[in-house]
Amino acid sequence: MSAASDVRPSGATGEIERYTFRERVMHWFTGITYLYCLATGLAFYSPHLYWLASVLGGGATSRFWHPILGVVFLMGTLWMNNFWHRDMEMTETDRRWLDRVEHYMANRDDLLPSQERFNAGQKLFYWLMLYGALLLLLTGFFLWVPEYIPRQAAWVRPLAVLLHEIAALATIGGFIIHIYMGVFFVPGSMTAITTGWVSRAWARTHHRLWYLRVTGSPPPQE
Amino acid sequence: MNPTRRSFLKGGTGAVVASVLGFDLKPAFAQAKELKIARTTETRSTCPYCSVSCGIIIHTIGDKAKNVTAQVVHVEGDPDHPINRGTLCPKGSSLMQDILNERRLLKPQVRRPGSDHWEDIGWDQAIEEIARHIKKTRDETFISTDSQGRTVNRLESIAWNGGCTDTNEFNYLAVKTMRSLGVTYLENQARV
Amino acid sequence: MSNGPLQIKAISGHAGPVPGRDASRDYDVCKLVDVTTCIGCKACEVACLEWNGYPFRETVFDNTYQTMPDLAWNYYNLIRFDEHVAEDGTLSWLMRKDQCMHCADPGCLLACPADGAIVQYSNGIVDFQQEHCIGCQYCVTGCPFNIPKFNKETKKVHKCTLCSDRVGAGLEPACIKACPTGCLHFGSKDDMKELAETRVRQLHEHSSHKNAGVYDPAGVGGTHVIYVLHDKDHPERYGGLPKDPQIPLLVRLWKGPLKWLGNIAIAAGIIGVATHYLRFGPKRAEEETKGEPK
Amino acid sequence: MTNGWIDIKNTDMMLIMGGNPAENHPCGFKWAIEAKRQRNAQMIVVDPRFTRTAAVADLFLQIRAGADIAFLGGVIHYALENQRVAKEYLVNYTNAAFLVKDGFKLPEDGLYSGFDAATQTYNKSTWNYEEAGGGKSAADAPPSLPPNVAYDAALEHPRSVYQLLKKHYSRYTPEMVERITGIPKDQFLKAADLFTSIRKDGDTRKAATIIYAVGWTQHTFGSQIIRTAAMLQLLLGNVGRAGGGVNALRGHSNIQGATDIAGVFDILPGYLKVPNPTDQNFAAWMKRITPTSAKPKEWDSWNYWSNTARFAVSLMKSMYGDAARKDNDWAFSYLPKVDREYSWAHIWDEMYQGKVKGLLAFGMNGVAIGPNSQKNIDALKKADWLVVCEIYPDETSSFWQSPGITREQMKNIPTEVYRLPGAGFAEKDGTFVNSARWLQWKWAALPPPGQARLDQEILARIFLNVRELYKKDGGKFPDPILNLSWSYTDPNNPSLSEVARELNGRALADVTDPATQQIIKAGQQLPGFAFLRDDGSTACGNWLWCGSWTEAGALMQRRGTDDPSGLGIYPNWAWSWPMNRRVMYNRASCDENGKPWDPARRQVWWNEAQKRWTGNDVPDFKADSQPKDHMGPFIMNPEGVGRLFVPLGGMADGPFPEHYEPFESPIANPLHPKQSNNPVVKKYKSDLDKFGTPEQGFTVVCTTYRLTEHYHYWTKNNPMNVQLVPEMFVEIPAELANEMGITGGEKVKVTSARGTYLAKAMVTRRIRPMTIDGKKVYQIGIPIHQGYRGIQEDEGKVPRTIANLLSPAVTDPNAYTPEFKGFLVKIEKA
Repeated sequence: MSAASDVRPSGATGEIERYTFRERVMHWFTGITYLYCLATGLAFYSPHLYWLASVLGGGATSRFWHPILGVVFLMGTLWMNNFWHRDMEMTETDRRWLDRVEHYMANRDDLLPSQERFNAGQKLFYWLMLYGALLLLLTGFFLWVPEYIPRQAAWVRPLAVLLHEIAALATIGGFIIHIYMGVFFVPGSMTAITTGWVSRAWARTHHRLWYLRVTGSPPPQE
Repeated sequence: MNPTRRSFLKGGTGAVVASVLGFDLKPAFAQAKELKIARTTETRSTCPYCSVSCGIIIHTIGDKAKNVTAQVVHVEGDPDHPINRGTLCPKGSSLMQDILNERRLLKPQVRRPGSDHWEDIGWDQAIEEIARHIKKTRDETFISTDSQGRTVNRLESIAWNGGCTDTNEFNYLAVKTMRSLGVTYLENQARV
Repeated sequence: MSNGPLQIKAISGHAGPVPGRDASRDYDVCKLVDVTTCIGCKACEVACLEWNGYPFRETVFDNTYQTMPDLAWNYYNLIRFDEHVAEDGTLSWLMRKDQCMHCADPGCLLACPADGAIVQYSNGIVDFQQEHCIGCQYCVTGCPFNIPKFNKETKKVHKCTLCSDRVGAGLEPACIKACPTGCLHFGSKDDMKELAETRVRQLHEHSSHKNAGVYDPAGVGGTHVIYVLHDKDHPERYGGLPKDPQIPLLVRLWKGPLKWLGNIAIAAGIIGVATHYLRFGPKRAEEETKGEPK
Repeated sequence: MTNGWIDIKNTDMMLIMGGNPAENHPCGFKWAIEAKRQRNAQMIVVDPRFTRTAAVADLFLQIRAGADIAFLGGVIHYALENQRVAKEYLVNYTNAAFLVKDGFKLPEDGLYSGFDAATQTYNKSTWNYEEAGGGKSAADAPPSLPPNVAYDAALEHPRSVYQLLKKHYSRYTPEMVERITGIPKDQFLKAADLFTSIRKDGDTRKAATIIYAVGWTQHTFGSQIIRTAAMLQLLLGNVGRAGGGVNALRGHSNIQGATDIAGVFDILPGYLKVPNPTDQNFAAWMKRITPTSAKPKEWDSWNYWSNTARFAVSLMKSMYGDAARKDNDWAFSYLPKVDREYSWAHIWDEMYQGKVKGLLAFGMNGVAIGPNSQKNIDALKKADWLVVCEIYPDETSSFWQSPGITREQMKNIPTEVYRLPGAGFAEKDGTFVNSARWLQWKWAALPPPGQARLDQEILARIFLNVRELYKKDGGKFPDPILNLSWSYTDPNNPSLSEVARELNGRALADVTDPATQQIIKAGQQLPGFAFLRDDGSTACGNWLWCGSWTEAGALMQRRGTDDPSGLGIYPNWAWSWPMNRRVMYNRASCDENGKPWDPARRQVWWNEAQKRWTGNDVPDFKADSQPKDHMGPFIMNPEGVGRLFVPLGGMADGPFPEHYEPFESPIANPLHPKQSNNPVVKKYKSDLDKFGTPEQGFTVVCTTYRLTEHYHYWTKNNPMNVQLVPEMFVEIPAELANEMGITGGEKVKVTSARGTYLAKAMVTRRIRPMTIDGKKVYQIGIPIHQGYRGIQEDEGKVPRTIANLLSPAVTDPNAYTPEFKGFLVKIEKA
């Protein structure tokens, strides 16, 4: 369990610290590097989005930084994994939650089991990004320095491109939901990941088990 | 040579890009490559290698204006030449590297007897020393008559080696000067 | 052959219309390489280098007359030397000028993501525009002939331009001009095909090469460099000329169906979440005033 | 070349042998390809290696280096046996019908009649025609050709040239050819049949060409190989015809010109024979070198050399101006008298003996060119002084720095070496003569770099300095030096256009052509050599080039691209000697009556209405000689006809070519093992002139050659050419490499009796093992372009060694060309 939760001692609202400074740095570090890779990657992906590369300093510049920031992004996710992997382990509760995810989507949270610090959706997103990043890096490596691929193994080149794109598309899917949830669907999330603090109500609503744990309250009876 | 091309590329394709973002990030799609020999000075010459004697065109910078030092920019076959019709072999095609070559000898040098190095020498001094060598050797060894007393007027101690790329006119000067010295060892690449 | 501006009919990585497409009456240009009269003299190699003015590279002896094992970013065309012994013991020494084929359906252009880095002129020349090249080398992946070569210093890819600068000014390509035996010929694609067919007929009738033929592979839509081969059934003998070159299937997949599926998926995702928001709105936390839970 | 580069396109059949034009003359070779493309011409290539020429041939035969006469003799035998000859041509245009003197003996034992073993020379008195009417010349008179030659037009007389020829080559059976050349009998017959097929069933329309280069010249019997080819072409009636001829591809841009202008010891400009000490005055010299016609009485011979005196006097006027007058015998005493050999290899031999003390080398790299380069290096160590004018640092000027010489040893090298920077080709104007005898002017494109100077300026200044010294201090026989004509506008830097005009010649007094009454005024340029006079009223540097720069201007600068006949004559492009004729002996392209053998390839013909020879080319013939006069088309021969049999002193080693083994050979001559080599070839006697035998372990036949990517010792300074072929190599048959355990790219050492050469091995299937006279023989090949100064050499990337360290200094007795092709070596891993 993360030690990084605290109850703010003062303040009428009694906010709870959801993300420590380090976690926030981790998040934004990976987030921004991902965004860069996403923007430049999309530029290479589609002629209709090539203007992104132009905005970011031109195609060649984008091509230069994209793999480097890709590696940085992966390092960020690995760093993150170091701290979060235990928080992210899927539990029996998660599975039940996932079985009823349509209630979550329909805002019938009352029909769902209570969640720990991260809910199953967040966990899935986490693992998607982690493995996605690994696959992106693996395939991306071949795209980075294809000049070293021997002629006999030329078939690796298009295969790598294909897998890279599939992996990227998968993370994009997760990413769209992530942004949607963070920015629109779950108010307070953005504050949480920027300031680190959430209201007790927010914590109780979205992560009841975590809330009870960090506030020292007994777990609820099911 | 082709003034319309660049303007076309700039105007035509740029506008398309502009339509994507509303501003023009790229001035042109195609690099406007100018023909590098469009305004060079052409000199007709002959390839110095084999005896096919391909006609070549040496392109030099500038238009022969007074303030230009000619330097080669390109060498290409002469399409008018009936034999090569503009073609060249790999040697002829690389003649520019022969003209513009950092290994060219650029100053007269002398290696003195017993020395282990070259010394620079001025042209005047070199010519004078060579002339003295020629005269000394000639005066010491000139043969006026042979063993049977017949006039032969020959010089057997100085040899001339003519090269394969010496012009006819130069060769005639060599024949004139060497034969007047009495040189019998007058030989040329033509032999070997 | 263009006298005047070369119109562009296809642009790599490009959204939107292409100005030159169907906008010109230009005919296709073509190089004919009659390998049956090639003497491997390498005049084309030198002429190309001289015209393009590229720096020299260091080469080493490799038990062959071939200048180097493969093309290089500053070496657009290379004679490939192969010794072939027929079943009856007759030796033939095959020499083939290897270079960009200027495919009608260029895999490089298809694969290239950089807007304007590869263009195809209306006369068929496929040209790399290095200032737009991003160095991703997808063109290498897309090319069935293994032609484009990467400059590690400048991170740009290069290949034969078919002397677009010369052709644009009304001249023939440098290699064509140099070729001493005339094994290289330049003209309209139609004329070159006819010339090639004539030569093939002559070989059938007056030489021992009864299986001579023209190499103009349909898999890439035909090429703007065509060969006359002694034996059309064995192009691979000539330094590995592919028998039936195709743009790699995976490249077609990624540039075609996958691209559209991906595009649709992304769009659908965005529309999906937006619709979701409109339907369900934000997920609000419990009222703060409800008091502490037990 | 009797014909020209473009003319090759007119041929139906090519025999390429002793040359590798695809590699060494690629741009000329296009016309051979053109003949294939446009005329379905067949190409036969015979070479020790499967070259890039062979790669485009219709038939390739691998021959042992130096076995060429056996091959060609075999083809002659085949042609005669199968009646594949041009009978009418043979009878009328060659000396086939001439009778040879009784007493002439064919070389069944390897020796012709008259051999003197002590001097290794022939007494050639029996090598002569029989005088008609049985006239006898005085026994002690010097042998000369009879003015009235006996002949048998039926070619049946046993002593007719034709019958002797037939007998001589009857020994060259396909079996014998196989034994000597290593070419399997069936392959030889295929080639012989193909080549002679142009005369199948009496066809006279087709034409075949023979193309060669130094692969023939550079043998101890080189001239005789070329003669064999010429004889074959005469038999087939191919000389003088479009698409025919015997075509020497000269190796360098201007060695044709250098020969024309007599840059060699034994001639003066225009192939005038040098005077020898027996010529005690001008008239005696003229008498000796001017031939008189020798022909059947009923025939006519122009014998153009009868004009020799006009050429010689005009030359003396050109050289010495007013100092050459009738009253001083045209300054005849100024000319050095030559009665022995002063050829290339002799220079180095006598320098090595300490006799040659000074050498002026202008653009000539004698050390690398060899042969036997070590001898040349050691010879230079004994010279007093050496002047090298070059554009790159070369092996000759840096001989004292050659590999193996220590600083200590340099102290003992007394030679003073001047290395002068000359001008490159692009910096000079002037003319070259190409292989097709075209004089072409080139223009200077840019000035020489740095302190480099034009070669003519360097030479002029040296000469004027010498002249000044003689003027001031006197000295031995200063007259020719002081009187040499040097009236150039800038004597220190003569304008080459002035020299070119001097070479063409001008009238010194008014000259009238007796036929046309055309008058050339004093001071005017002469329109042609018909105007040359032997009375001192004309001056001309080289009679052959007379007509190249006339009052009409510099014809060698012409750029007319019209070719109305379509035969590739281009009469208005530059200027071709003699008198702008593009195909020599072109009278022979017509039958006896003056009608072209092939109406589709009309060069010249007899115009009955005009009573003149006219045509697309300039007739190489007396324009008004009617066909019925039966004048021979070979106007430079006193016989007027082509020589199948060369009488008297024409050749040093025999009237018919005979196969002799190269000086170093893996076998004894199967024709006559006791006389294996050319009997008149002499060895040098120095300690460095060593020869190897198979018994000493030198079992591999080695030949040397150029690559298309390089040019002699020049392009190793050119980064582009170095990029194409960065390192030299030794081409080794795969079978030999297997035996020796050598793999491609491995360094090998090649050793001859004279020296060693290091390079990487190129293991190839393009040279195959051969069976020579029942013996397995390997051949290897070495490109010559390595030295010890060059881009790669200076960077230490290649061994600093020269191919000619291996080659022997033993020369052809007629042309004095060394045997660079076909000597013995051994090979081992280095």
